[in-house]
Amino acid sequence: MSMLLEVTGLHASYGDFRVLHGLDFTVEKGGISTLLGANGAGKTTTLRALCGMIKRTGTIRFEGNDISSKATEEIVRLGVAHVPEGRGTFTGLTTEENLQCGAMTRRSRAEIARDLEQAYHWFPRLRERRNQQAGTLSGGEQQMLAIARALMLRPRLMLLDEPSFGLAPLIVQEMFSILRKVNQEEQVSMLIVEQNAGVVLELADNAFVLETGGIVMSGTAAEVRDNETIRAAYLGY
Amino acid sequence: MELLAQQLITGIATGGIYACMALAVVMIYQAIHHLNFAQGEMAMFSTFIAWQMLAWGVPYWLVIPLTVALSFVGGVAIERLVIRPLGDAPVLSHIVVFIGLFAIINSLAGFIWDFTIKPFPSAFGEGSRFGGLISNHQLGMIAVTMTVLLMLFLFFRYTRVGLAMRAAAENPASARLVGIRVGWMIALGWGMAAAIGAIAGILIAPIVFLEPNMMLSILLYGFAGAVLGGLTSPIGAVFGGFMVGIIENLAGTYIPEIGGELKLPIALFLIVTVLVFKPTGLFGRTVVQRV
Amino acid sequence: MSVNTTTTDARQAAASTTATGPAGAVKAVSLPEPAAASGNAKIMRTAGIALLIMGLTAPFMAGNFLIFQLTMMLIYGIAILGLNILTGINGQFSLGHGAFYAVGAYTAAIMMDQFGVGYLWTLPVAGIICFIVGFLFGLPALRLEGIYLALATFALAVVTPQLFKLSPFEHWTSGVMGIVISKPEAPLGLPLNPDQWLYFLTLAIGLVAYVCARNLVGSRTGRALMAIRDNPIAAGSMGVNTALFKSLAFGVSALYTGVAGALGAIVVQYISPDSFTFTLSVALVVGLVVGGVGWLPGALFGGAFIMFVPNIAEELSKGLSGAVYGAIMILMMYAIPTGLGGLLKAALTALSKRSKTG
Amino acid sequence: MHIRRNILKYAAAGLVVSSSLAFGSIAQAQEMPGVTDTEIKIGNIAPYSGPASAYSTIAKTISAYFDKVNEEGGINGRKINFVSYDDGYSPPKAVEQARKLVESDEALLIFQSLGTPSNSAITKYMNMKKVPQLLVATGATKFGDPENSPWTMGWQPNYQSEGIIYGRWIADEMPDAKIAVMYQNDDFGKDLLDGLKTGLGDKADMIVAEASYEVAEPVVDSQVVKLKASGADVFISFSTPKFAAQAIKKAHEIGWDATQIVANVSNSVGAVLTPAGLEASTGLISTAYLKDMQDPQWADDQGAKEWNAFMDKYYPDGDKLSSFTTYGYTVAQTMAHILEQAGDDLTRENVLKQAASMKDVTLPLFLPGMSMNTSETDYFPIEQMQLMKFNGERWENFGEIISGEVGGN
Amino acid sequence: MQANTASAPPQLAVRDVVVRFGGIVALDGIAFDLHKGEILGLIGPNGAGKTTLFNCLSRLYTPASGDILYDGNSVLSRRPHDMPAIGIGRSFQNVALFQRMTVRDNIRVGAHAASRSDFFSDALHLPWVRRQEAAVDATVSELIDYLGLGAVADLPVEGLPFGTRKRVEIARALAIRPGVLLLDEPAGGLNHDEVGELGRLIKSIRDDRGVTILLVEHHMGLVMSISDKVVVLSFGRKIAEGTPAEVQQNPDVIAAYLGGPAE
Repeated sequence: MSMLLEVTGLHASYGDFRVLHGLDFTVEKGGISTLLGANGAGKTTTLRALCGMIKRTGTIRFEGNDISSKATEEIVRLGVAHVPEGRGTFTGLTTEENLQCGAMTRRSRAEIARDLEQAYHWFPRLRERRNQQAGTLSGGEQQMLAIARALMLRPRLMLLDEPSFGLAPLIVQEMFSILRKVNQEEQVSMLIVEQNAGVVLELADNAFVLETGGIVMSGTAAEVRDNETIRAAYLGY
Repeated sequence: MELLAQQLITGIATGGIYACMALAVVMIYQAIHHLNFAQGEMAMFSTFIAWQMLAWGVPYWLVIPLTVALSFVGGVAIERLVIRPLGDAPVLSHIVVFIGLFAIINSLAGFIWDFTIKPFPSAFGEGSRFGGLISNHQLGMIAVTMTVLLMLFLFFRYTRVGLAMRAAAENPASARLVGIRVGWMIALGWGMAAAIGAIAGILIAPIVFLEPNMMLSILLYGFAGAVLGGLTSPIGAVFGGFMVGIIENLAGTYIPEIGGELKLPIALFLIVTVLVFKPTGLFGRTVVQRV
Repeated sequence: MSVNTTTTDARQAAASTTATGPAGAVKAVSLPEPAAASGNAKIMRTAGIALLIMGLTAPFMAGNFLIFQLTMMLIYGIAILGLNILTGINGQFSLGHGAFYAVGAYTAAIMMDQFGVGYLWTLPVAGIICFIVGFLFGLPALRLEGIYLALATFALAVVTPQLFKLSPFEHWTSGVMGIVISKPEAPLGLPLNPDQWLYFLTLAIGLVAYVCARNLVGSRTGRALMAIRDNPIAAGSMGVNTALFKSLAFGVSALYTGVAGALGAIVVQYISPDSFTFTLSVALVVGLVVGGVGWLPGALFGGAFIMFVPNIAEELSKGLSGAVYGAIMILMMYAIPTGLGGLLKAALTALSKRSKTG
Repeated sequence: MHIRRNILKYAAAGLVVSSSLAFGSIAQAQEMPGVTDTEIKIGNIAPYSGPASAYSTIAKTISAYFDKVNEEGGINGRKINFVSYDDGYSPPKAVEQARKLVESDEALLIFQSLGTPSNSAITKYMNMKKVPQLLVATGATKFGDPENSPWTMGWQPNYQSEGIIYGRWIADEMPDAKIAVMYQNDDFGKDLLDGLKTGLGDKADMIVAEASYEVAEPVVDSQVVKLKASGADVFISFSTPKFAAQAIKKAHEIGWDATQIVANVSNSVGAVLTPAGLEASTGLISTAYLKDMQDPQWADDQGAKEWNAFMDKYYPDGDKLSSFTTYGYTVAQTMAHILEQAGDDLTRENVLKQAASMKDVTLPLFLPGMSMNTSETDYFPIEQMQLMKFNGERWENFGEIISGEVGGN
Repeated sequence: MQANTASAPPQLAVRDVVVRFGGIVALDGIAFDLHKGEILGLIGPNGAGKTTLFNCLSRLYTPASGDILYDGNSVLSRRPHDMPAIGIGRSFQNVALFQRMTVRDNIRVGAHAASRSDFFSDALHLPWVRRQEAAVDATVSELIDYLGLGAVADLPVEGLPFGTRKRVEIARALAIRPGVLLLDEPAGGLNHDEVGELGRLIKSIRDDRGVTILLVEHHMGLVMSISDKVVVLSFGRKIAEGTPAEVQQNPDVIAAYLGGPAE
């Protein structure tokens, strides 16, 4: 399989505080990878570094283009959608305006209108709330909105930061099944950071385990799931 | 009551000035969520540029678009050269920079063009209506303000760039994540604010006369109008501007003894009172957030 | 470590009330080692003592004009200290502190002019009156936040000079003509000229004001104020009566500024509505930011900035003094966006890091 | 020249003292402070920044005039070092600058400090220090009070006497008039209004309406409309140029055909009447003591020619439309005259004495027939004015040269 | 356990609470009891009204009808900042710490309600203030040790890892010396290991410090392992109440919340 994203020697720091020490990993085209690890291991930082939200060094190739020195908005324009922690909703805009923002980089109005319908198809709750201020949505609805907004970009790679945070189990199941469908039907690759290792390993093809800024294990999801030592030491279940 | 009618009309005419400025204030607020204290000075400087071109003999109808365009470029330039280097410095540091800009522009204008008041020709000619209570120019000014308001409304509501600007102002980080070039949106906001400021200046100068300090108090009234109407609402800002003009004139006329001396305080007091009951202004939208 | 050098960022404050994501705003912060903190405190203390010695000896070496300027610098410093309690510690903006300064000044002047009260007695009275005025203003201000509060206070700054002109009060205020005050002599036969005496008086009051402010910030009250600044809803849930504390912060802040105003009236020997236009309020904000929002000693440097830098600007160019002053302000913000306080904190952190490795 | 040195001073002061010994208390035993064999140091305080910065034109003109004096050899062989500081129209700053001029620069005197508030703030200090505060730039009556402030002297006709002149004229010429007054809510407007009432004497009830405005207001339309509604047929505006122009224009627009009076400070053809509209200005009444350089009747006047030559050579950036330039030019000539009179005895006492003993001094831009007179009990150099009427093109003087008679109190 | 809860009067009683936002009914007659020493898990889908109920308990919202009793007394007349004094402490869903204050100072603020002072005494640092500060510091130090925050005690909260900040928030809530502690999704953002640790901590808070706990949580592993009783909300109504085992079997709960058994 060809690689959509190739990362070599990724370093990143907050001020003087170094968080990532040379990560190497890849995401396959059409695949779902997950980044696991304890709190503070640097998972969120990795995602932020990938899309240029913090200073980083190293090589990041997306579809062959070096994006390691590009600004966030330019990386996004290449087809990388990041669903950040805390969802990053435009709380003062309506649900529909939020979705429109997601399609900001695209031209064709007809396609956008079609994708809007598609988004409402995936997440019917959002249609009910289309003219409501996004800030008034519940946590689960906001998470759906964030994912739907990311899909409006027609991304080839989605970075998802703890999509299950604060969501009820039923919703988590629902959302993960939508993610799987999206992955299969729309050929969107995904890199998911998740605390809920049990659930995400069901979904993912590959997994990387991060510890204090470095990758300690990588392999297929099944390998990671079945590796007792890793389970005990890093995933704790 | 004839006097009442007269003062109402005068209030509307004066309010038109404030509305015009309030609109510019709201524009910049939409773009950067700051109040730019140098806004009035920028408008004043633009007007001087227009005046200078007129003095050089450039035809009036060329001067106006030229000035607006130059101001737009100037606004973008200020953002790029002065504001951008600040990065994500705290709000108060931004305010200090605005104060600094205010001082620079005011001082420069006085240095270049002196402080003597200068007449500025109106696009709408001399003459007046309603027994002189509103000049043709003031009517024209109100019409232009309304037109600009409508255009802004349509721009923010129905264009993608307008939506992008709103998104960028509200949550820059998220805006980047949907591919909006936030830096340019902010620069665009400055440019538009400067251009609208230039229009405001050109409309206001024929009434109050052109001089470096002409915007000092108008900006305050513009703020007052914008706040009264709601900083998030261009319509509210225009309405607020008119209200401030009317309230001020009626208070000055009908409150005995101290009314005349306290025109401004009374107007400001009313505004603060409104804010206490409706903290986001009359038309402002409360952004509902969950705790 | 009570040296708090953080700055007020309304947007961030707003964000933190509504909570960010799981990792919050993962913001770049360098973490100072706890061990270094005590070393820094030592440096700070040494610097403070050196500054105090200079302050005590200055009037015997400087001419009266410079003493006068230094006195004014201290007075502005006290006013900025008051503003810092409100803005830096409690997180409420005020672009209108010139109004409280004016109330303090008028209180002192009217008491001396109309009632022949001794100047020393006017200071506490000015403080109390300003506390009440500030507290009362703080009540409606509770409903306002960020930019709306800034504008409301700005309106206060614009309106106050007009109120002092008002004809019904003219008997007391002398309207636009202002009040001339006599300069007090040094008491108890101290061998000081009036300028020196007023300098030492101001220095003493400034020191007391500073120590009180420091105590306040390091106490239960101060923590409550900072908690409100950082997260009002959480502060309320911890039992902090946010409304009361915010109003009180306004009152105390106004008290400081009012005492400064009273001192200013006595030192300048003249007040009029034109003495207290909104430019004074703006200057106080500039001083606050340059000194460092939330860093109490910054008030002194802020006072020095607004006292001396306009003069430097004037020396550089008379016609364009405003432009030069504005440019200096902007350059300052580039160089030290978080004020001198922020700079100092960064420097000390770097220093302690080096001493650790070296 | 003093500039660079002072930068260092402030840098030092900012870092708090220590180095202050270097420029601290230099011995004050000098007999003639501010004076050397080659130089006379004159201090000035003007608002180069802030809301009143329009007035800084005066100080700039004065400075240019002293350049001319120096180029022509100075005064009795001494060049004038004109040290002018900015107070931003703020009284506390004025005090600071006055102290700097007196204590640090050791100027001989302070000349043309501008504005009632700033001058009020420093008067007590100047008199305590016995430093002349000469020819202050304000018409407030309190600056001609030799009994209480012997070191402080005004120059221009004070506002109160100007008001009296209008009052008397109205009382005599139009005894049945109903008067409406718009005035600036500060010492200037109020002094004029007081004078008007004094001038009207027992006919003060002719004033049927008053309306004040603040300098901070953008427009005065509301006031004009309100005053018109009073039914008055005389409209007086005691206002500064911008507001006077607005009032003239507005009154014209609303068709108020009252007899209009504007204060002296706002009767410049170039800076007030032209912006307001010459047609609207026709029939205006005002007073003058200086020639208006935009007034065609002075086109061939010798004084005007000299002034034009001066402006072209020494103050080319200056705005010839502004009456502040003629004002500054003439007041600087007055100062030069006083210094010339003092000869080589340039003690503060003698300079003050010379200032207080001017006899029939006339200057080129004075209206014909006017002169300055002072004495130990008369600290108002210019007390004469002439009424005039605008004919749509230029001012026409009419009537006698009138003396206002406001004494020390 | 059922018998135990029935015998004593409840420490916290929620009685038919109704909350409306505009036309929307956010809470529709919610009622349940919380007895001393209990750990009660409150679960339900997002938007079910858990946080709304929480905000009623901490008096940020006022119910349209119904009552909330603490030790038999209504708390509805109290203001939010009175709640700590009554004995109710809380944590926040997304962590609401005082970002620019140190860990120690954050926890000290928790002791606000339990201490007294005024501007005047604080400004002068009067002796009684000093004595009180010493007492507060002792409490705070004990909590810092209890939660293992010693290494970061004097750092600003801003920039600390999320898990640490969660602990700080619990420490701050404990400084209130609450009778009842309301925890709003304490496990959110924690990994499996950390959740286990949290569970032990919560139990220890109940067992060693005698604090009654109301726990809103999505992490079923946590809720089911430590709760004595579970209340399930959905669309503003209580759809189930019982032991964890009972609730897990409840078909309504499975349909509305839990979904099918995890794959």
